[in-house]
Amino acid sequence: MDAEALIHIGIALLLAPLFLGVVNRTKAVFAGRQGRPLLQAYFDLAKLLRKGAVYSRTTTWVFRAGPVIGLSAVLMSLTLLPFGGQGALISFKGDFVLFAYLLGLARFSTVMAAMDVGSSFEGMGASREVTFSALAEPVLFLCFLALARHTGVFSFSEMLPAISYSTWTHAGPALVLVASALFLVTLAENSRIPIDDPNTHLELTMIHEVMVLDHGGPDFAFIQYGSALKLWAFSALVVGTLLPIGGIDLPTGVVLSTAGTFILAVMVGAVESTMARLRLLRVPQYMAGAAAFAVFALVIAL
Amino acid sequence: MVLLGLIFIPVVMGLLALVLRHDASRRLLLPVTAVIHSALTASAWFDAPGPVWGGWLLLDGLGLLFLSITSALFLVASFYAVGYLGKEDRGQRQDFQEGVIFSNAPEAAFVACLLFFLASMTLVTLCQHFGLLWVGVEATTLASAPLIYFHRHRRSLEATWKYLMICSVGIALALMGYLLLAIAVPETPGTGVPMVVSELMRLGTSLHTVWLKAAFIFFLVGYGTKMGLAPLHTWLPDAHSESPSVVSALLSGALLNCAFLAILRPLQVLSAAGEGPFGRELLVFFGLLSMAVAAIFILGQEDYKRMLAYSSVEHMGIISLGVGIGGGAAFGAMLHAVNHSFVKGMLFMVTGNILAAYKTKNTRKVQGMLRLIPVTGVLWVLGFLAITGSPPFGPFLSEFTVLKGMLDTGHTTAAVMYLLLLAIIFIGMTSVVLKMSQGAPSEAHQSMASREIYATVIPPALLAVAVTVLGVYVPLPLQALLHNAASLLGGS
Amino acid sequence: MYLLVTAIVTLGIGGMAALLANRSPRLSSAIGTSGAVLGSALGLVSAVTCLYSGGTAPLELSWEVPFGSFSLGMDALSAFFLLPVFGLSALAAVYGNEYMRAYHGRKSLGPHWFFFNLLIAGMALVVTARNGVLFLIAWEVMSLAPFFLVTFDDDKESVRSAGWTYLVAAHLGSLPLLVLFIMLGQTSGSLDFSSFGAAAQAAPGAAGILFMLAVVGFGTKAGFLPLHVWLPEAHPAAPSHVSAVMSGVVIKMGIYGILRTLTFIGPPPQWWGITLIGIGLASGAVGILFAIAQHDLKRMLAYSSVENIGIITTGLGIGLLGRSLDQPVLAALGFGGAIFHVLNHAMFKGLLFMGAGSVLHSTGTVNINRLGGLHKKMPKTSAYFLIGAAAVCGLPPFNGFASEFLIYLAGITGGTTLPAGGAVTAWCVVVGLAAVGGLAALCFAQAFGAVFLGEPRGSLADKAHEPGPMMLVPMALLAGGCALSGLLAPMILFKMPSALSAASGIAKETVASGLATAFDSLTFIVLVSAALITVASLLALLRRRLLEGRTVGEAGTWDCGYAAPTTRMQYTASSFTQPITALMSQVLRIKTRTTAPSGLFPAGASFETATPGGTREYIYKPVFNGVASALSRFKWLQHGRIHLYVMYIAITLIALLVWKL
Amino acid sequence: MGIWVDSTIIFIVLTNFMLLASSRLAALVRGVALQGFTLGALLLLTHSDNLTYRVWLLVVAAVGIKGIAFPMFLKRTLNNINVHREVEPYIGYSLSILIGIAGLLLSLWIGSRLPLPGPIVSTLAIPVAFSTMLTGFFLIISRKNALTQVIGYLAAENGIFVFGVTAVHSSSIWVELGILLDVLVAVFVMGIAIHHINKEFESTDVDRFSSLKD
Repeated sequence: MDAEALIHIGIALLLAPLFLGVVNRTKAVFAGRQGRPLLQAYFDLAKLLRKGAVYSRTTTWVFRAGPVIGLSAVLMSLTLLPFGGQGALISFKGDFVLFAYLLGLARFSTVMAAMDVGSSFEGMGASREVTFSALAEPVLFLCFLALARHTGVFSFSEMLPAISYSTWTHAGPALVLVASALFLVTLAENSRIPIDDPNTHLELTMIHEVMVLDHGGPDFAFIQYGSALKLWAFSALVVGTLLPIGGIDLPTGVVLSTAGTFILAVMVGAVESTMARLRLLRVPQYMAGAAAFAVFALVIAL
Repeated sequence: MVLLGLIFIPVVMGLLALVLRHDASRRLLLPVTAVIHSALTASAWFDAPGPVWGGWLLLDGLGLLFLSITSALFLVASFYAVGYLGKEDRGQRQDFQEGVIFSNAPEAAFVACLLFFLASMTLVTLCQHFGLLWVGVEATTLASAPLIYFHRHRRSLEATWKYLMICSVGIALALMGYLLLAIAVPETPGTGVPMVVSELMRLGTSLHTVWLKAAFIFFLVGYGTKMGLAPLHTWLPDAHSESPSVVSALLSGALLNCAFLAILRPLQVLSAAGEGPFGRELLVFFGLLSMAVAAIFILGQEDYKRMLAYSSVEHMGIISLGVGIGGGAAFGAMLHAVNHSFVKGMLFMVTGNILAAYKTKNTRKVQGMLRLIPVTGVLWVLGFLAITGSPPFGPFLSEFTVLKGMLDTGHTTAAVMYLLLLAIIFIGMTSVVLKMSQGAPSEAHQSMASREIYATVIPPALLAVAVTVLGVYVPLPLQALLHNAASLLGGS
Repeated sequence: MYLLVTAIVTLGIGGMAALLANRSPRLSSAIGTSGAVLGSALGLVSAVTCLYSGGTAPLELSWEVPFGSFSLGMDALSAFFLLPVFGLSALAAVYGNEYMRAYHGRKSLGPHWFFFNLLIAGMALVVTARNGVLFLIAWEVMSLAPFFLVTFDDDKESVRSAGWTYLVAAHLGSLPLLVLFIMLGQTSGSLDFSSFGAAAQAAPGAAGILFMLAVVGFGTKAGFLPLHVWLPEAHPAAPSHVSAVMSGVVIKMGIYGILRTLTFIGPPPQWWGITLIGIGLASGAVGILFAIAQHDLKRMLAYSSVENIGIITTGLGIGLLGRSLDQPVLAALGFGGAIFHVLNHAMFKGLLFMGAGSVLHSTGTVNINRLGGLHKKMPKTSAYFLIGAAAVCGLPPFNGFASEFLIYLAGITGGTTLPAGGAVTAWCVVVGLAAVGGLAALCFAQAFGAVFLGEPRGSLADKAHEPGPMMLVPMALLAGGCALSGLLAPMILFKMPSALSAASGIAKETVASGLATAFDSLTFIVLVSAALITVASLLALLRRRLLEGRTVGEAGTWDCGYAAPTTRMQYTASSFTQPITALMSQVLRIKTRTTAPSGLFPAGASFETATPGGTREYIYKPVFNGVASALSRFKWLQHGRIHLYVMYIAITLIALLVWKL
Repeated sequence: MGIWVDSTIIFIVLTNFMLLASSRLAALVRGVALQGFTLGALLLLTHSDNLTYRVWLLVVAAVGIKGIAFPMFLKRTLNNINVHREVEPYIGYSLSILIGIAGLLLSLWIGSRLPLPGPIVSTLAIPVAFSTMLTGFFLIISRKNALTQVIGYLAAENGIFVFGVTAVHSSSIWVELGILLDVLVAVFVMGIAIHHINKEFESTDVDRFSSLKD
């Protein structure tokens, strides 16, 4: 583990909410609105952290533990994530399995918290959340496999930095496929359009938002911050796959990657403003499409 | 002398039974005779008794094995019978199946016939002379027919008539076989060759093959009828289901073995003449056929005594299959003869108790034995597990050995069919037995059930213990005897 | 070794004594329990010493049974399997002592404890037997004992039929094993394991046949698809501590059997590994899908056992693949993951079944849709169950993750380094595990959520209460075990090479070097887990500090302005799983029964679903009925007409004469 | 000499057809009696070269049991159970005769397959023996009355006896006697059974025996 890795974690902790801001601003631009301030997410967090809390009589410690465990799991997942062509804080063979399962733990705890309030709305949200992520999980692993197969190593910190011009020259198409598959997974896992709509407040159509209806105050702050970090982590993955900056020096790498990440944020915004939300029944097909990309990328590697 | 004693003591006792007037003392004759008989048999284990009547009677390995089985089973059965006769109410009473009024045959005749039955079976196990053997087997039929007709109602009469007619016909064929065998003996100047196993085996290949084969076919069909090989088994389920349980136990456990012994004798000669494979092939064929037919009728059987009868057909099939395969399988078959006799004897005695408690032979009407008559229930389940060849009971070892013999000699198809049929029969029996033993008994039965008495529970329990022991420990002397018997059949 | 024999004898004596003390349920329970615990303790000691000293002297006694010899042996593999056998059984015995109190006076408990101890002894013998006949007898004892345990409550028709299914499956499953051992002994003539080596070379196809025999025979016990039919029937029917033992260790005996057979039949061709992987993934996927669709908590757990057996088998499969492609790393990881998962599954599945048992014990039902809100009534049980659920979903930091990680690593290694054929298989392993993992999370989220969280869905939960210490302590220990063996995974892995080399036939050093990478990874994982716990506690502290002195209110659950919410409006488990079950309806074939509301003032409406399981419905029933009807066509043979009977004789005679002369 | 043997043997065949053809039980009984006497004659003829006491003993026993004892016993039973004809057998009388002929042919074939070693009394001996046996079985198979079945059994027995007399030389007198005795007892027991059957079923029609089946 090397000290540079801490820089990336710092960047993530700082800029993750800004990512949301950029997304929203992009959507506003598309919609011809002025839109809320870029730093809105920060304001929200600050406000929430200052609030008290109201708990449902139904709930137990499970409800209270949910956000805490969720956030800490996401934080841990950050320590495994390479950035800017540098290794991650912690790296070992097969670390991306742990990465996926940490996010799984985060999801599990949130879902448990949702089930704890005994409301049909949140139950519904939880149900959809786990179902769709269960569908997304295999695709995610397919992407990881493809990366591993192409780079011949199997830990994040060796895989992503190993992607250089030469990699692109011989496996360019595959990388594009993997990146797009990862992008689709990113949208799905982070409850973005076309899977979920973070803005609407029609509970019946929502997934993530409805799941956390009953949280308030610091708990809700934790959840929001956690999901922001998660989104950041995923986009960092996509960017890491696309940017051939293996072995480049630290500052340039970091700058390039950060820039890339925000470009991705713009793309997300663009998608959200141009596409409509899929009907829930269509989601499996969406995942199948993503899987197809990843499998194709894998097969190329043979 | 021992041999004559073995035969004639039961006869004398039987005659005595006919003259005795007092019931209790007459019943007492059974255990007394049984004890003497088994004591003599036991003595034969330690010093082999010499031949009698110029070698017509001689106790070789096979004989000793089957004699021991018969004697042991009769010993247990005799005690059971005392309890059974004690429980039987005499005089007119209603038959639960057809509702007709019926009464028992005179007890004197019953006891006497039991003893004659023992004598005749003993004769079969002892004889080396084919003619005498035939006489012995026919005698068993005649002695046992009245036993089946103990309960004097139509069904038992029907069963008796079928038994009598079918077995007589079969045994007539066996007589034909005897004559054919006599022809197979080459003409020798001076006195003819005595029709004794050892003598004929000495002649070996000089016997006329065609006649020998013909003779064997007649023996097989003739004694096979008695032994219950399909499709000659037809009398068996009727006789077993209608006769008193103690008689069924003896028929299944002892008589069938004796009949098989009567087939094994000619097989010995056949093997000595170098025609062994001919006979073995037939035995394998009939063995599998019997198992198959048994499977047909065990599946969805509604009368538990008939189910056991068919299971006897199955196991006779297994035994002849084993002998037919030869080698280690022959050893397995001999062991299986022992195991089957004990288990089946026990099971039939148990059915007697079930019948007494539930007053029906219909499996659908029996439920919750483990609650109503616990000891009997446990014995029933245990016996079922044993008879279907589950460890740790004797039959598992023997069936396993037979299977091993088959696979080792490359009879793969036979082995597959064997396993398949065993599986089917297991499924068939489980569904029946579990339904009977588990659950809660109906109020009607709870009210009318009498509590179990020792005399009818201890004997089967003893057999159960024996079977369990045989499942985890086959004493060396027994193994030696089995090997000896198997070697007489050209096995190992 | 003599220690083990003593243990087995102790178990036997305990069982017998319990049977004799049948008159007094209290006494017989006490005797039975103490016998089981004592015996298991002795056995554990012997196993552990064997693991540390690396093998003990085998025991060779002559035994007067054809082809039999009373030879016992304990290598690392046996010892490793003995750990869960004795460990879980002892805890289950303690648990059962209190669990069975409900039956005091109503039913005699002597037989129950007799068979319980018999079961443990049988398993111990199976694992240590070194002779075919001894193994088979032990195997069958181990298969028969559960039947009597399962049918303990035989007043219920469902229990009886479950018992029947179990017995038939167990017996049919043992038939291939007879053939297997006979064939193994054919070349050498002896049925001692020591002489089995030559069997595989006997004929070209021999090894393959032996392998398939083992897969079918042992697979029936382990619950491979589609041989698993008995499992979801028997487990719910049995008393919960029995289900715990059956699901935790008995089915693992099938895995042991396959491992042991593999040591006899020489180097594996590639298709063995692929076959096992196929079976494993199929069992995993189908198992978890059916688990999701169940409403009966114990049935659900049973299906989840099928799933976990699938994971274990997948591990074995990729291990075998590694051996056949001689990739020691792959082999080590695959076998390592499988065997480690055997241990872990024993812990968390035992725990979960005990948890379900406590629910059943206090509420009288395990129907997920009728429960809810039990967390407040029985917080400890709920906490333990939650830990078990997290573990079975393979979530860090619990042990489930550690063992699944090894298999993942094997898959990834293979998928990255192997040439085409092997690689694709390895990919399937990884993706399959991922899918199964995701579904498992869904399954246990709904189970725990619906049973323990939210509000009670009816009056059943009113009388719910925390069970007594004898039921709680075993659960607590198991929960601790789940966490501990998750955090101590590297150490456990460190002790495993000897067991693995015994299983895989690869030199111990090679295995150790193969596991080295996994060792590092696990160490890091432990590190992260520790960090996770610390961060979590820090965040918790932060949260408390933030909320200090602020208004923390209590209110009803936010219901989007609906006027009169009732607890029956909660999302039920069935509705929770509806999206996935609807998606997989082709596989599940769910039966639904609906009475739609009708009229202006609808009286009652109801909607029921049941997922009986396809194999039983669509494979076994037709086959059995087919055989039955085919055979019953011949029933006319016994028509009762004597003259025709005589004709049979004549025909047989003439036929034979014509045929043979 | 041989001509006498042959003619006796042929006479036996005729008695077979008589058994097959006749519906009246009395006639059947007479037929068996006739066969019994014929067997005695056959015995004498075959051993005419050396008529030892042994042969005479056998002749007396055979004729006494098969020719006299059985018919009388059967007649008595016949009178107890006042049935006099075989009502509607399964197979009609004319067809029975045809089948009897077929049986004879089959027996001839079997006889041809079994070349008799050593001196042959008559080439017909074995076929006739077989056909007599088959006739007996056929009676059991095709007739309904218990008594007819017993008679069938006797006929089969006679066939075997013919075989023994004509084909077998080396055989022990004791065995022969034992066999005769056994058959005697057998028939006796069957008679008792018939008696009971008549009592229970008010008929000796075994067609009613079909309550025991699956």
